[in-house]
Amino acid sequence: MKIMNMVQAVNDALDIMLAQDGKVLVFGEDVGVEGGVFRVTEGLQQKYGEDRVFDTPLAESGIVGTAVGMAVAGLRPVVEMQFSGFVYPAFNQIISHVARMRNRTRGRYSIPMVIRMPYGGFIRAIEHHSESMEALFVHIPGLKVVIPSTPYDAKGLLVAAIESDDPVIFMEPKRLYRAIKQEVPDGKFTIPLGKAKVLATGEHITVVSYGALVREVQKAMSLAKKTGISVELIDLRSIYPIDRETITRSVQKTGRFLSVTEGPRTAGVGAELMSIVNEDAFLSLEAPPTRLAGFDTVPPLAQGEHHYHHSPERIFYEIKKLVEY
Amino acid sequence: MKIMNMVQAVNDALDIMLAQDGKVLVFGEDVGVEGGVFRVTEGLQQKYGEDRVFDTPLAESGIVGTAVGMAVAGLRPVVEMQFSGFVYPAFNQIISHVARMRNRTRGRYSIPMVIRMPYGGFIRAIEHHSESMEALFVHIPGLKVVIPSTPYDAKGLLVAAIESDDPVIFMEPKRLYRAIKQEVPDGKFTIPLGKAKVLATGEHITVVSYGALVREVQKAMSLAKKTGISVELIDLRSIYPIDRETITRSVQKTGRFLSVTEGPRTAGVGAELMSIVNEDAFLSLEAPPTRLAGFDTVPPLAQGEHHYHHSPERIFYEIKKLVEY
Amino acid sequence: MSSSKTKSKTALLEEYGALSGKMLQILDYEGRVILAERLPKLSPEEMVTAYQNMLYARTADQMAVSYQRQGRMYTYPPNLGQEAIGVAVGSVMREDDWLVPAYRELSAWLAKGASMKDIFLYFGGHEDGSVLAGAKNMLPSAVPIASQLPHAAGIGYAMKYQGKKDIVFTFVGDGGTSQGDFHEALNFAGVWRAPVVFIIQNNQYAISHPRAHQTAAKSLAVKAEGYGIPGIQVDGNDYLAMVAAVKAAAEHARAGQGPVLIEAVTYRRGAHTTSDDPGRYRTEAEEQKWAERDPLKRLKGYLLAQQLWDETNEEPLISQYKKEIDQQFTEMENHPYDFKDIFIHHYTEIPDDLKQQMVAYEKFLNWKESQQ
Amino acid sequence: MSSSKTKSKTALLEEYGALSGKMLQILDYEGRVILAERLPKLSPEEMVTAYQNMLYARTADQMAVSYQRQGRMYTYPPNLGQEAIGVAVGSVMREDDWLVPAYRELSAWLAKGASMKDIFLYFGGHEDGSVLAGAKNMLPSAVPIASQLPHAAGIGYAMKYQGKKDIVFTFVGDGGTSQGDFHEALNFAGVWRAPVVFIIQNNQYAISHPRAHQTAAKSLAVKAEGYGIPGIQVDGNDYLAMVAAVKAAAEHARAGQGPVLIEAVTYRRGAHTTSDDPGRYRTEAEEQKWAERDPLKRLKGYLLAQQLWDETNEEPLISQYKKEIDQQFTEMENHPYDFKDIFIHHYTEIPDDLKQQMVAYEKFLNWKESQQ
Ligand SMILES: Cc1ncc(C[n+]2csc(CCOP(=O)(O)OP(=O)(O)O)c2C)c(N)n1
Ligand SMILES: Cc1ncc(C[n+]2csc(CCOP(=O)(O)OP(=O)(O)O)c2C)c(N)n1
Ligand SMILES: [Mg+2]
Ligand SMILES: [Mg+2]
Repeated sequence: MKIMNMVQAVNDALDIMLAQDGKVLVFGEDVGVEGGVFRVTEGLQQKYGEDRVFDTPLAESGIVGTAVGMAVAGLRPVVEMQFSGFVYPAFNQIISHVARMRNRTRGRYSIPMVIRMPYGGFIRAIEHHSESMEALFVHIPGLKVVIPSTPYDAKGLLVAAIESDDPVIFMEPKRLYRAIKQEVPDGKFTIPLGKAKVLATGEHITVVSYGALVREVQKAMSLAKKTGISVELIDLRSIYPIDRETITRSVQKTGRFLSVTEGPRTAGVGAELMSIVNEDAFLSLEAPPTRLAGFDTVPPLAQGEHHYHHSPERIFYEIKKLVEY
Repeated sequence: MKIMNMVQAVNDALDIMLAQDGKVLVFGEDVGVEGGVFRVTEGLQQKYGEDRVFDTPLAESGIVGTAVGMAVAGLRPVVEMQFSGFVYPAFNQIISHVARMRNRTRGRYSIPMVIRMPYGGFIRAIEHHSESMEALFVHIPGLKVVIPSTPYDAKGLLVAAIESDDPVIFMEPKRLYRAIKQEVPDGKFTIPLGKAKVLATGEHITVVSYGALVREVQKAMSLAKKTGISVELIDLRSIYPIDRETITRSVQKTGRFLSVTEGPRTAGVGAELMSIVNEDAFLSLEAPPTRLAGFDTVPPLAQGEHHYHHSPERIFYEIKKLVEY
Repeated sequence: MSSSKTKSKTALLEEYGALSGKMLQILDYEGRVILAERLPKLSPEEMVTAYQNMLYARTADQMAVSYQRQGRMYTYPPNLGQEAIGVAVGSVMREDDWLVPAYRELSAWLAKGASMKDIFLYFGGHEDGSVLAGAKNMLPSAVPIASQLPHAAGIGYAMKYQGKKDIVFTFVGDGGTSQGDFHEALNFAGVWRAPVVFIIQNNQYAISHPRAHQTAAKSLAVKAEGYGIPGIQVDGNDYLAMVAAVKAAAEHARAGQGPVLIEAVTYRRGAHTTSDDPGRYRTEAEEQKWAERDPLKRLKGYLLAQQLWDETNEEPLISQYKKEIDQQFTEMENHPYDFKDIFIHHYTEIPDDLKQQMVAYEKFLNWKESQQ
Repeated sequence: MSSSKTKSKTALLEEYGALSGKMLQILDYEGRVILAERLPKLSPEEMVTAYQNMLYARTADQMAVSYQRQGRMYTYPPNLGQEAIGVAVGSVMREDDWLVPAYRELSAWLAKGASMKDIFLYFGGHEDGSVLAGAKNMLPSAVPIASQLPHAAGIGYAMKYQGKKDIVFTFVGDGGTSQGDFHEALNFAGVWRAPVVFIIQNNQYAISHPRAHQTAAKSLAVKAEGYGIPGIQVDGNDYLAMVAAVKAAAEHARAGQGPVLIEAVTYRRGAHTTSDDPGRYRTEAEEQKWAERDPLKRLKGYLLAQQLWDETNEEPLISQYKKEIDQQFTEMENHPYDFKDIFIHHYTEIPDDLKQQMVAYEKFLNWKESQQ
């Protein structure tokens, strides 16, 4: 076991999969010599060569589109979008091909591709570097969407994503890249896609979150504990498919539900989670299922981002309101 | 007053706005000589000249991106995406510029642009011609999203969209293009953006829908009536901003809620509507707010589309289940 | 002709390079040889087969249009007048080579092993039409314009990476050259020296939009300069010129020298699709002009002059084709459809939530049946 | 030099056309004139002003980097070594012309009327930095690579449509030439003959990715061929060559002859941004080579030889600039921030739902305060 941050954990997962399977390729912008702008792919080009780990011309549609071709030809591309805010030029390839190839060819061609991208805010970045738009991908049939909240999860989930024959959008909370260190097992292990994890059992309210906000919810839980509120915390891990069962079971027990997510509120993941709770646990509800989501705004630049990002206090405030409902 | 179908009504709105305001331009693929593949822009190039109504090279990002420039320079571009399934190459321009320019320049540059596109299925079309992905736009801060359900609404809403200083995604249910005829007033009139319309008052359940499905809900209401169920039907008209007040008031009265929408279910507009109902009318609910949405699949080709599209029977079935809950 | 008199294929790409301002033409509009030194080495059988393939494609194409008119099939994009291009590619393409089509290359699909049944299934509204089980290394139609080109570049990379000698043939229209994906695909392929032959079918129109307004570039072939790869403009209605160019390009690609861009100058003699009315945007005189340059007419002219073809063969052959094709159409009409197919192919394993949607829908179907 | 000896500007675009294989250079690395016939007609004052503008830009740039290092400002993309390009554009650009920047044209922004305070605001995390109230007809930075180019084409169309004589200057990096939006923008502009001068700052790198791997094209200027527009490669570290090229391009555009593509060959002497470490991907020897080609050094060499500049002016001037710039930085640091600004600028009128979000957030802030 090594102590790793999320950058190292992702690197380790890529390393293991590159070593294990000659079909795995890693490419994107600055992932080679540079080792990625966040150093996530550091050392991999030296180790696996320029035909397996390489930089492309600066064009996201080209990156994803050529990866579709490689996948069809039997390879397993793991591509990087330098920031999730720059995935949009590739949107047509993702929605029209990555997500559809398997269905339209009735399984003849699957697309075992992973599209990795750092996402989310609170790193005092420039425009387009702080977005959390996972809901766009969650809404597209044919994709899986995965977001880890710890180095351990990042490694296990990424290995599973690379092994998946379905395309996976793998979003890495860049705010956590170097913020948490943790023991991560050596060698290969996987965490199943589509399963949530109950991080804390509790009685009064179910909180569902993922990515960088999990930590903030945990801090809010300390505040809640002081007022006698016991929170059940679920880390979604996979945003599609969503593990309805784990959520439902919990809400049936607690009767209260709060989702804590970063992206814009309207038609966001929080809305989906509220809907699931309604569908599967309506009769258990003692308060309206509630979402704490990002504002329906562009994330503000550095000076304003502390307003946009949910502080432990804000999360606690919502928990309290719900428990007191 | 003339009897018009939706194609004619949209054409009339464009005609009026082109006549009234020299800043209005209409362009896209095949909108000139051809008059649009659905003939929506028929005759406009002859009437207003090739510098105001024109065809571009085949490139959606180019169309939307150049329209951003024109808008910044004081014009009011009304661009057409030939089908909503082909808007994705323009996604980066839409999310990164169209939706943001006003906020990032704190109002210095607004983007008074309309992006029209036929959307939705049940016309036995080829791949990529049947999608209903409005939720993607609804989730993007900075856009308005409008969908008419009648020729009258199409005209009034489109005029309002063109007059709006905010960018509007204007999605036209192509299944209705020639399916309904209606009296439409001559000359200019507007229907306010952001307001829903109560199409029928009822007691037992609130149904919210928009676009081509409104008609199907109306058919379902006849079935419901036979069994003594009285439905309150709301046509959303604007999918963003959503008229929460009208929805809430209705659900507070009926205690039951069903949304009927065409696009994929997960994180779709139905989820947003359910969330709104939870937030604003939780204590009035006598049954779980419910969504009848499209499957989380690519819309099937012609042979299967009757399974994907909600029939009046399917809508009635959901209404009945809810009323009997 | 003696082979010593024919010039080398690679030299062809130079002599007719994108900046030369020349269009490669071997047959005139009547099928007379006007450039003997560039005549591809083809056996009489190969010539005849090529003509028959063009004839088959044309027959199938016309039948597809008429099935659509009868309401037995949905929208279809005719290939009429562009048959030489696909057949030429088909004659050079090997079994293990890849074909990455747009949607207007009937003749090339057939060469790759797609059946008319597959094609009818697709345009008849069956997803099964994209399986193309008989066509090795072929992708289904790509409807979003130019989006297939990056796939071709990626497959090209994969061939190189896997140490294979197979190459990729991919198609795009004149309109498609304006899309960002065209640019990105050619640029990636250029940087990677990927073995891809990009074929632009410049049929003069993107629906109603004429080539002249699509780009201010002098030719579409010249766009190759921007990617540092060879480009060549060819008379796409001249089967022999097309074969010469495709052979040269394939040789270049297979030899590891990277991609080639071919602009095949042709004309869409039919409508854009069966929903389109070309009368709105082009003249009969123009259509007539291009009818005179028809690729079948020209190759037949050549074959007749070489006494390789007997006109009286043609009718019976067409009848035979029609029977075969109609048979395949009937198979399509009897093809089963299972609503569960809507749900089960998106993922290797159906997600619970989606399964619940399927189950709920089936429940509704049962309820509906119970109501009758 | 007498004006009769200088050749016509439009002819320049031909002589140094994209296919000529030539790069326009007027000064050598020491600032000696090597192409007198192409010397732009500039008064001594203009020359001196240009040098001072370059000096100002460089001073400001270096201060920005150092504020960032002190933790007083966020990530910043240095302009070091590329100052001649923006200053040359600035000298040709008129007040009503449009500037559509990428994010690395400090010197051009200043010329358009942006203040260092604006720029510090932007890189200091204030949206207010994109208002640029003093800069007429200038768009804010565009971060998504190449996405600004279609805007420039659209503004160009608008100028033509409105019957204005104003033209558009727009910037992109070498990396940006690979994006689909580059292709689409140049193609639209070409078809429309829109008055746009597209300037590629080929600074040899897209972050770590060298120009040679960005495209297999011989030059970036050659890409103009694909759009049927003039392209020209210029030594971007040679202020006089840049002025000559930009003048010729502007004249071409203003005369209604359509867009021009200029490849300005330069070098990013600093890091990509303050978060970047160029040591990972390039050698000191290479950096040294380019330091010797520095644009300030070269123009100064010329000015000194012409006795237009007195070296002893420089220190006091820089001190004065520093004071001014620091003053603007302090203004930035004192700039207010109101959280309501997050909500109220997205739409002309704030939607109810969004207003509720603002209200709810304010309620929370009040509650939080009440807890203390
Ligand atoms: C991205 C995208 N935009 C628009 C369309 C609609 N459309 C279908 S075919 C076509 C014209 C294509 O012209 P061209 O590339 O010349 O090919 P051709 O049809 O002439 O073979 C258009 C605009 C589409 N399919 N995809
Ligand atoms: C669409 C998009 N993809 C990726 C990025 C991340 N990124 C920022 S700058 C840059 C390199 C740009 O290189 P170049 O165009 O040469 O401009 P330079 O920075 O050298 O001035 C990259 C990849 C981005 N901003 N936008
Ligand atoms: Mg065409
Ligand atoms: Mg660069």
